[in-house]
Amino acid sequence: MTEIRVKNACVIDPIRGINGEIMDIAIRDGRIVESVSDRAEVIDAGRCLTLPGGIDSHTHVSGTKVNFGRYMSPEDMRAGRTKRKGKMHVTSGYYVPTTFGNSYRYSAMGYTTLLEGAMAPLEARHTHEEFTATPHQDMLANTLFDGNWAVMDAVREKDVRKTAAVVAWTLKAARGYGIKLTNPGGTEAWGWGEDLTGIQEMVPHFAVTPAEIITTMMRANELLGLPHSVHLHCNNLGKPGNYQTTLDTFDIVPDLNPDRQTLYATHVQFHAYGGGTWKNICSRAEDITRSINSKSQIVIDMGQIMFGRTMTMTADGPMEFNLHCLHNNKWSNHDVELETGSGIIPVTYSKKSAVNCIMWAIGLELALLTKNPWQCLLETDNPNGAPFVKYPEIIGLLMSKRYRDEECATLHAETEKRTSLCALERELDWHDIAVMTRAGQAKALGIVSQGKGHLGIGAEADIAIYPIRTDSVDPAREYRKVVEGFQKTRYTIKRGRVVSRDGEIIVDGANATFWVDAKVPEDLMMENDPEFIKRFEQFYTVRMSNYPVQDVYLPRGRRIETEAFT
Amino acid sequence: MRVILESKVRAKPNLPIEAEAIIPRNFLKGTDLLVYEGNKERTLSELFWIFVEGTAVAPENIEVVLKGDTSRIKRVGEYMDTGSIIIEGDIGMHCGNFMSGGTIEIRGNADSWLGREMRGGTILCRGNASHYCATGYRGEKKGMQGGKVEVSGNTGDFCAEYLAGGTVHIHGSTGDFPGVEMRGGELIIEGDATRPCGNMKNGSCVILGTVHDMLPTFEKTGQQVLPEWKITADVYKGDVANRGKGTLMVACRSLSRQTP
Amino acid sequence: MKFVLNTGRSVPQGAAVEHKGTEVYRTVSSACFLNPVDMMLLGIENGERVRVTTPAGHIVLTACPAEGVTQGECFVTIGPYANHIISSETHGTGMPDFKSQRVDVEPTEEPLKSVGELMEEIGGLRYDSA
Amino acid sequence: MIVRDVICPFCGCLCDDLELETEGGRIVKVQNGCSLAEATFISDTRLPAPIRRTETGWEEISYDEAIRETAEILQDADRPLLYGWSSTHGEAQSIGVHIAERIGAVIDNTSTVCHGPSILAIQEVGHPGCTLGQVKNRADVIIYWGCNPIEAHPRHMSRYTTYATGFFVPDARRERTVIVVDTRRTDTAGIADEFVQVEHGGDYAVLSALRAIVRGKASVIPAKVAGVAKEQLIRIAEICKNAKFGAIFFGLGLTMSRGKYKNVRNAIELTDALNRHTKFVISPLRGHGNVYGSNEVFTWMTGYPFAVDFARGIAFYNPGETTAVDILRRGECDAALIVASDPGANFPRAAAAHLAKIPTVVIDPHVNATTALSRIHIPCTAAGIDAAGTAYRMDGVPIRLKKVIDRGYPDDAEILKKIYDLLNGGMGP
Repeated sequence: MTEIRVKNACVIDPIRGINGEIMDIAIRDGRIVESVSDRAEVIDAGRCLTLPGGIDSHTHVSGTKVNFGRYMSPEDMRAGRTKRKGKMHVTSGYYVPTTFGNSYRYSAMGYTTLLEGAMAPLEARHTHEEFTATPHQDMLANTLFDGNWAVMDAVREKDVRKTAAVVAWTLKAARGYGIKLTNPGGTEAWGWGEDLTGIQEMVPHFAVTPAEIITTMMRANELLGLPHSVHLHCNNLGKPGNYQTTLDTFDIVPDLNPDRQTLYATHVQFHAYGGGTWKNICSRAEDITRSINSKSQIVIDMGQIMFGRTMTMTADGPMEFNLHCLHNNKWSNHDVELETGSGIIPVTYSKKSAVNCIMWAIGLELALLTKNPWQCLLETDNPNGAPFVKYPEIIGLLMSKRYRDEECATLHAETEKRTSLCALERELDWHDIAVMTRAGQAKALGIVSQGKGHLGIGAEADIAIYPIRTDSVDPAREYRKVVEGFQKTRYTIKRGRVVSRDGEIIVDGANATFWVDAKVPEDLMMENDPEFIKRFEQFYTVRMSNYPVQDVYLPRGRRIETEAFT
Repeated sequence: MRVILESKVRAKPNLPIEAEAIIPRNFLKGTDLLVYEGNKERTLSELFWIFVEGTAVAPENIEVVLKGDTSRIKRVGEYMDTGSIIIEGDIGMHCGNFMSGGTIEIRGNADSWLGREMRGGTILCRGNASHYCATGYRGEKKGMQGGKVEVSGNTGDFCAEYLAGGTVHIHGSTGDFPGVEMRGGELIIEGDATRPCGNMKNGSCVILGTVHDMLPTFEKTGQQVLPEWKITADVYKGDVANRGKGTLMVACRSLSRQTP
Repeated sequence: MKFVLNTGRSVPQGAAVEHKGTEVYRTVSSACFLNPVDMMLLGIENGERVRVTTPAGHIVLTACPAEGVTQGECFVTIGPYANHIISSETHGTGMPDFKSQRVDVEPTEEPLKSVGELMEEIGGLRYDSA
Repeated sequence: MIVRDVICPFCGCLCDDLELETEGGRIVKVQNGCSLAEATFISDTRLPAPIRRTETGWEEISYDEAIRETAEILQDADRPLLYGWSSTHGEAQSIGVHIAERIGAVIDNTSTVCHGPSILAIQEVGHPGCTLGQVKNRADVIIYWGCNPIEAHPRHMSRYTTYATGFFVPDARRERTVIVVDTRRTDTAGIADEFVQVEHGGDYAVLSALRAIVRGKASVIPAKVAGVAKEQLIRIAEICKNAKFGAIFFGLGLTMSRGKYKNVRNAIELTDALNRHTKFVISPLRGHGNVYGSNEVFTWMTGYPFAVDFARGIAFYNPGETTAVDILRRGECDAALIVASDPGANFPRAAAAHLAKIPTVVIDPHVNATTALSRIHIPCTAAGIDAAGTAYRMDGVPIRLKKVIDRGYPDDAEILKKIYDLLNGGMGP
């Protein structure tokens, strides 16, 4: 029976409508409770900013693709080395850290829950093994369906129930959490080295369009009652003039769920480009945010880029190959049979490049032009836009016009002409930041009911206490203090245990993995569908019985059951 | 000021020593430096007899002399920016890596990765240098970027891989693939070479001796007299397989075709 | 006669690889495949023994004709017999010259050694399980 | 009892459609497996108990004694080497990395004498590849370069490439063009539509020539390159450029011959150039059942796939310096733990000989050549036979090996965990 009392905490808890009240927080056995005995260990937060544990709703930290990023870049591995010290294992890597590196650095920043951005079901076992080696954060896995043959067949037959049945079987087999579509249909075209140029174009052989895949999957998602919505990486990522594809995609999103969004569009910065060539590329953040501000059923995340070296890794194989032809750096590709693709290349975002400066500005414009902070979350598609350790700098930029102006002065001259960032006066406040780094994510991912993203009674005791006195720091002027304050928590508490103190990890973690078990009626269980079984055994290279992830891979699995077809 | 380090006889002579602390600048503050023997931390005095002659206020006036069996001492001269090091015997791997200034003179042989990722300064090796002389680290796009490496004897394989700047001058012969992935700088080989400048992107390479197994993807563009080397050389552009714009000049002589 | 030694896998070698004490393994991994013309030049018949020498040492193998092996090359399956004479030089890559070792092949009458004997030659002590 | 869908742990194919028949705790029949699978499952003779070397011979000792002595050997070594790891499951490999980190050891796996050079090449230019199912379902051009799957991966062609019925390739063999490139006319060369015989050590030149031809610079190429006629090279380049989906598989013919990783890099850059014309992928034929698994585990824990040196407290990687053969050849290591591999048979003489000079401990189900060089040999389970665990196929797909029978041996992960606990303070300061 472990008890902690955090006293004197300046709490911001958007989900419970608390905005900067000094209060005490009582913790017993990993949960937040009414009160604790006087035997409880006391932590004096000293009126510092206290938030629910950080939640990252789109990061690449585990799995085949991420490990490939480490495997092929020893030069990055040596750039982030730390020694074994006390409970902390050795870590390596700067923009693609090892699993312990990710876990310790996220913990030092106060993050306690992560959603792995892309997991191919065939290789889910690898992702779960790395989840166990990322001990200080609870993990969820977005499961890739963008090139799934069984899904595309069901979509062609316009059979939402069958689509939902395939999704339910695959999610259970892969112990996944939500539906991820990356360049839907495009990854299957990449199986032949091609790509799709719009959401109305036919996927070779499967005769379905990305629009049909997206709409049918949204309906299947709601039919299954999944906690999270469809998580979409739009077609045409990174191409000048692709904002039109993004707008077309937003226009076909119905409002099917009262509690949360129907579509989570990820790293929208990469999808908000105007112009037609790299020469005249410009920002279309205004058009994109105009669409979002009128559609409460859509939540996006920024996909902010920051200057410096990083690694782009995404299931969008064709996009990575196009980028490779531009940069001519190393290029890796790993298409997964019957399911999806993936590509990895290292990049450097430079202030000397007009394109990179415009990309940098677009990310910030999206956050500043989206009226409701719950609809635009702070993410960098780690590590594609930038490693997650740069989140504090982004917070500083969003809270301080002065910081933005100082940065804009060092950028390429074209930035001012082709983006409207410099004209935006808005400065986000502490409450907005709390929404965009934990509360918004919890609501979007549907894990509030699991006790995440807030500090109410019964919530999981995931708490981050930052060395920031909101009553004496003016973020607009003293942005340096904001950036430093968010880099290292004084305390990070995970499920009622102090995990990190002033950036040093002091316990061996024991994280949980959340996965979804969607119940479907008897007649729609794919394991009983002879056609599905026949195709599986014939065209996969593993037997169907060896495909599902065994429970041994989730030592602390948290099954979320949903009742479909109610 | 001169610091003489004479290596002591060790119980396990084959254990590698990592001595990146041995650079002239560090001796300004005295001689209680730390080195590693295998996975154990040692003080300098545990592994060397230390003699200091004279004093210095500026690092460029410090000369470090290594005596005794120093063939297993690695990373000597790492990040060296000034002063000089003289190694009387053989030296271990990574001697002078990340060097940006000063001079290192090796009277014996040097092990692999001599002058890795050098930026400036001079390394003179009187004996032979082993593999990866004057190269980069795995996965990096650039190897040596500046400075000068001169080897009186021969080198092993992959000499000057990923050379990006500076000069590498091998008086003897090299092994397989000298100048492979070269993208700048100048490589001079007075002896023989096998399959030089594979996948070359740019930079220039001059070979006075015999080239074995010339790669098929170099385009002969003519001949040129090289007065400084008193030879006329066949001039090749390549590596065509890599859209390379490098220059490879080989002294006119029959190209030997036999496989080594 | 000068040759280049090439090593590689074979199904019999793979099948016996976990039983190195057996006669089957010894036969499989001590076979030296030569081009029939080379065998004629060496004056040896199928099954006769050859002594293969390199700066690293020498080993006795059984010569067998193989059409696929080109002249000037000899092929031995990977294992303790081939590795008894391969140099440990790795050219800074960690990988020894398993497929480019220069050897000298001469006919011989010396007997074949067992794997245990080879290990004892380099300081080991054979363990003959029951 | 019949056990279905069993995974064979022998080679990188990890065929998972085997049917085993067991009787009285022993496997008596194997179906669907190749002859290597049969040998692995059926003739599985084990060392009965831990043994320790004495002045004159060998003596049997208890597991606890063997484990404690192993921990003592590793505890005070100045440069211990932990080598092997490729035939056991991921769980044991992870504990191995923790041990190496704890005692400042060098840890390396068998890729160092297998596809280590392929990893070096991937670290220079990346790896445009895919899972084997993509090749099975789409490839109409298959190239086997410097490898002999008929001997080393007997079911590779029937399960994944040449003879496999693919969704877009229903007539399998008739719709696929098979090209084999090797210095030796192997059995695999026998079934090829086009056999390219390359002079010894000439792979790099041939690959460069092909790249130049694909780039439209055929004029630069001489009439013959490393024994291969220019016409054949042009023909091969045309076949590849006109393919709908091409797949190159390469083996030790590229990684072990002259130039080592530069050959593999050149092959990857050829694949890259071909991707500007059509879809092309390239993959190594990994040898051991779970060698790719050891690369994956080492990478997510330390950042590097093999040859990791913890002597300085951080993870340092430099093949040629921290690789097992080099460390043994230089006599650097003063203790060695060999797990699930046989360096006594697979390392060059000078490297293997050093194992006999230092305290060496072997943890392996079978008596092997290294046993003779060791001080202690601790028998354990064999992954995929009497121990379950994760293994990674040659294309990165993770599969869980099954525990089919129980022979009363401890799992090597258990043994390693006990050693780790002793090293972690169970033995005093």
